[in-house]
Amino acid sequence: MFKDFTSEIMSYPGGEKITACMQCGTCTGSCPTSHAMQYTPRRLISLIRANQRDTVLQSLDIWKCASCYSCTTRCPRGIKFTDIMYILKNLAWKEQSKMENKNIAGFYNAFQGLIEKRGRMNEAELIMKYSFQTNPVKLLEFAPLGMKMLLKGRAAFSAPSVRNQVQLQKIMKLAQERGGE
Amino acid sequence: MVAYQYYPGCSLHASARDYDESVRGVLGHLAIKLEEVPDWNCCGATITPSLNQLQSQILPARNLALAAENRGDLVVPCNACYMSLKKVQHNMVKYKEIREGVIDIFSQAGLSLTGMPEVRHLLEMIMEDVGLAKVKEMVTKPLKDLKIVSYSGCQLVRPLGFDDPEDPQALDQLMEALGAKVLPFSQKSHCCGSSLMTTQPELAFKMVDSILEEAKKVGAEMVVVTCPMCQLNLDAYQGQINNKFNRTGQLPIIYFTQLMGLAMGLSKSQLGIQRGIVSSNKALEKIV
Amino acid sequence: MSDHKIGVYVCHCGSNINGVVNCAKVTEEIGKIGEVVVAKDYKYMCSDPGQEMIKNDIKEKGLDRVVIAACSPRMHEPTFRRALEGAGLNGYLLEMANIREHVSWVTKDKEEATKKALSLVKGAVKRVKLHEPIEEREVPVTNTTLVLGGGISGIQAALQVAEAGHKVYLIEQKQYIGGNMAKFDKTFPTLDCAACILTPKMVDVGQSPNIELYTSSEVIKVDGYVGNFTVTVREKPRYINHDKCTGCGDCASACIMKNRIPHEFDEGLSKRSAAYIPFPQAVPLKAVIDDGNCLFLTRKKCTLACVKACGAKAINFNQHETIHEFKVGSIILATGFDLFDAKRAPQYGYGRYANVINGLQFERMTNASGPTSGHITLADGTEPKSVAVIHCVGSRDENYNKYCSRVCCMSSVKFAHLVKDHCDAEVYEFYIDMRTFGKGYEEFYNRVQEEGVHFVRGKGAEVAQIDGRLVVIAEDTLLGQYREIPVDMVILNTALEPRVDAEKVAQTLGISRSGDGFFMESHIKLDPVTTTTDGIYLAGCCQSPKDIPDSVAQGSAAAAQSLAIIATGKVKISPISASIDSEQCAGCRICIGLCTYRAIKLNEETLRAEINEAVCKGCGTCAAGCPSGAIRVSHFNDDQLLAQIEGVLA
Amino acid sequence: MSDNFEPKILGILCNWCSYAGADLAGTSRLKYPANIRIVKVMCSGRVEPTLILKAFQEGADGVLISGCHPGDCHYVDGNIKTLRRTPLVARLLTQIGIEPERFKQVWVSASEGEKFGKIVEQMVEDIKKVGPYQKKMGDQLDVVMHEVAASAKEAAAAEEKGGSNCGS
Repeated sequence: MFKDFTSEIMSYPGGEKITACMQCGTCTGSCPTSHAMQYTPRRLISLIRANQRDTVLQSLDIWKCASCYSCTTRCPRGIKFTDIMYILKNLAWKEQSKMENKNIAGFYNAFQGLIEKRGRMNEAELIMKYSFQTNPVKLLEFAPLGMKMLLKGRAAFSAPSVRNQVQLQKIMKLAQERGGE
Repeated sequence: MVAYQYYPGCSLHASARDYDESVRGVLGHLAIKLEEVPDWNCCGATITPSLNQLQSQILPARNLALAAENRGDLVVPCNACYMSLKKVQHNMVKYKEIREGVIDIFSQAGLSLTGMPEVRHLLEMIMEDVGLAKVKEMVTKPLKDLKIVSYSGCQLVRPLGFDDPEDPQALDQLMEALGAKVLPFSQKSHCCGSSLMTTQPELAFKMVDSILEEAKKVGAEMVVVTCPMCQLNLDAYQGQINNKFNRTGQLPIIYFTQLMGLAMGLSKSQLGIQRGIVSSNKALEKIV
Repeated sequence: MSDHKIGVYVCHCGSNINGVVNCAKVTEEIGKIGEVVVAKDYKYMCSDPGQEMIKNDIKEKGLDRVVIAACSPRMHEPTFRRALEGAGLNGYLLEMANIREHVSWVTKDKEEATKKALSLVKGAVKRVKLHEPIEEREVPVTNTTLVLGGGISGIQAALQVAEAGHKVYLIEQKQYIGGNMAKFDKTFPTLDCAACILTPKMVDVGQSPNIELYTSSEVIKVDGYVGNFTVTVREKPRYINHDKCTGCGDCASACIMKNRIPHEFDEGLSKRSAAYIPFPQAVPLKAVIDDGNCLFLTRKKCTLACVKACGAKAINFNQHETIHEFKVGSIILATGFDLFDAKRAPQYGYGRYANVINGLQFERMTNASGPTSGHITLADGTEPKSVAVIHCVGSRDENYNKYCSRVCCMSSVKFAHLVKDHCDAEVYEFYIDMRTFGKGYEEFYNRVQEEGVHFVRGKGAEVAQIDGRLVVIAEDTLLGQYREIPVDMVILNTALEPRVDAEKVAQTLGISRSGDGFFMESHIKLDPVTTTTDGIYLAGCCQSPKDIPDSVAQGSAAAAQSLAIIATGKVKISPISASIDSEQCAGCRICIGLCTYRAIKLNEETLRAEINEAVCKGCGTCAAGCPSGAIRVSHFNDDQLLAQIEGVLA
Repeated sequence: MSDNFEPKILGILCNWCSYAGADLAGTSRLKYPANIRIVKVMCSGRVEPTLILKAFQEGADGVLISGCHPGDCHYVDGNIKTLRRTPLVARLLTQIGIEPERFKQVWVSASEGEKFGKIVEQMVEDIKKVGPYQKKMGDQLDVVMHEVAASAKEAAAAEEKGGSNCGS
């Protein structure tokens, strides 16, 4: 359907300007997690433009973006790299649902599951779900913090939900069917 | 009484209950009425956009649709919710396919998008609508000698925020109006790591550590925040981070509304101040 | 209607037009119109053979009207007018159809382009039938020149015109000439000291009998046209009598504001008095009193120590601004640039961290007569052991200026060399691309590489202060790694920007600016010195960022333009002007109010309006407003325009 | 209306800014719809209602007038006179049944090639929505043209006179 990976990225909102990259590295220098990346943001753009779709989508680096938008505001060529990271994550999620990193997959699954079910999220339930999906032993790690939060009245165990769950679930489902990207 | 619509977001009903308490306390004190958007849903934060773009438009758009049924600007206290809502609004104006996609899906679920309210962060509303002059007028207990750094975080100022994305000024000005001593702080709009705290804590720990260490170095007694995510990461994980990097000293992380409330003479309990994991009692000794 | 013999010529412009527009078809179609006796298409109509072909047809076939479908008339209308005249036909019996800029270059679909081209040519044919022969007016030229801006390019232009024996008025906004170059220390690539090569030129300006120098002055009004401008200049008071002041500086030493005002010439790195000498080599070497900071002028409260100290009795607080009016034949604009304010990019810490400085501050620091006597020092007075130079701050960046500022790569390399030379610190250059394109430039870059400078290919993203030390954060893109490099000093090589008053100057002079805000040249390649207004020329950085060699070259080029006008002694001015048919004029006076140039007056005897054609500029606004249709604009009269409209829409 | 309706637009551009701006669109090789036919005048202040009416009479579906930005006029303030005249012309056109989409007055500087292309693009799109211009008044337009033009001139002139006093 697409001539190459670059045109695929360009077809999504936010991906339009990727060809304008001049490889200056401002994105990497502005990124608080690029120090831990195998492929820095600038290199990811290079890889996209070199049509190395699998390398990019399989890379754990795209899941290291914290969405702080520092790269986006500083990019001298107006590339919305945070949005590009979202596009890459969408594609990776859709095509490689069995992600190797259990923590990431587990957390995202838990969060999304909560939203799709209830329309609202609370950290306590999220952490429980997440731990069960990944490694129940984790609950022990979170326990001391959970206790503190509970004591401070900052943990709500009664599950909050939107009232019109039917409506919410319907629009989320329609979006899932349509979009998926 | 001026009325606004209020989108608290999930955290303010759970882990950031103290923020919600102080927002309601302070705005009530300023005679500003908040009407919570009926049956609002989660904005999707940074998670839904990572998985499904259309869903990430749908979630905030439903809130905008619900809010559009009433009058008044939509006030949002959480940086992440603010950015999500504002971005979807921006996208719906800019991208025809997104706008039409959302409207079509809504129509199948009996939702209509009659308009979109102006989305504003709580801090933005206070700075622009209440104004520093009014704030100063309301201060009864100036936060004299309280040394703070203001930490705006990222999504308040980027990419569609209302303040300078590199060197935000609003929070500094507001804190000065309360009488606090605002210290120079280079980490003002650096990132707290958001959800990386759960998925890849080794990355987020480092980010929070550099924020806290810089704050300690400049001599801050407190870090003032505008976002429940920032608060949680800086406050709740501070013990673990201190252990990991062998740091000493603890810094209370306080919401700007809590300090506003204190300066305006509201009680600590009314503002949820006791809910901080790192206690702020010592730092607040001299003013309360 | 009389029968005309019209020749239509369709230019291919190589493949520029013919690649999109089917020129043969346009020619064929247009040839079917009755009065078109010749219709031809040709590869390059503007070439000699092309022009010859037109001339021959005029002579042999007796053409009395010519239509040329080619590029924009802004490009070649004068060329073809000359061709017509060469064949004995009045140049205004020509009409051009713009089928390149307005058709082939902007249209994707070939068929549509051909259709559009044909309709434009038809409009031209209809219009040209109604053309009348008109004569260009020639007016004598005032043999003086006004140069606006006393930086290196303005100085160069002024000296050259003066040396040719003609009068120059040199107007400078600051209190001294020399511009930014006067602040520099060494210049690339030869490392000549800027003062050594600039000072003699400044002195020449001061001594030239043909140059009248006005400092602290600005142009507030320009009237007239090429060859005959009247320029009004406002000279601000300096509160110093120039005839008496010896430039000794005693007033500065005595001033009670001594060492209290940041010195602009030193880019804020030193402090001056309210009465001061701008810099030791200043031309004119006269004291200045800064009315924004002088206690006497601002608050009327001062012991007037300066007056007591001045042996020459040169201080005069009663000076007022003076208005001068000059008649000049041409104007050379050389107003220079402003440096990008690095505070607009807070991520680099300028204004927040003491040891983050900009390029001009570094120039002052290395200058032997500068604030640190040529020593590179940190805020605490010590020498840096490591220095970073960040390129492209405010340049090549959509958030600020999209363009490349052109001089920064070379000046950054020069900075590195100077650091090595002065204190042998480690130097890190953070660059996106190295652009060292001039004569001797690449060689200089190579030499500095050999001096052991570290070149890091990656734009500096941020300057942080960690543990009291500056840290430059960037990706080393050749390594593909995020790096934090600690240094003692950071030099931000900031963009060259249009001057803050560029818009005002453009409006005062009636010239255009390009998208980047710099003054616009008439043709970016072939006419980079002329503006779109005849008789106003550009030199130096007011047109675009330039280094010294290019600024000097353009200064000379502008001088040559000005001298060319003087040498001919007369200029042709557009013959397009309005006239009033007194039979039709109702004497309503509406046109009088519409004319900005006050070219229309009511004849008190006949009670009809009359136009002074020498003053009229031919805009046609009066014609558009005349209720009785009595005003006719030559070459743009109603009939011609209506015919053209009819033609292009047919 | 038919789907393949391609409106014909007449553009009257001033020599100094807008014509040069349209040239820049060309030298920058920007692509825009071929629906516009450009006629040059020295100043947008030269544009009188007759020219606009003539265009509609000759089958134009829209007319675009463009001059220098206020403050940048080569003739100091010719474009200000255009600006004052525009609402009047627009009103006149509405009165004789010409939809507002069909008449546009804009500022394009010599450096705004991209803007010029966008304006043309937008105008073509807008006019496509209202469809081809059909002479609502049939032959009457021809008859009234001169009359209307003359009275419009008068009114415009009067407005200018008034305008210079009240600064409207």
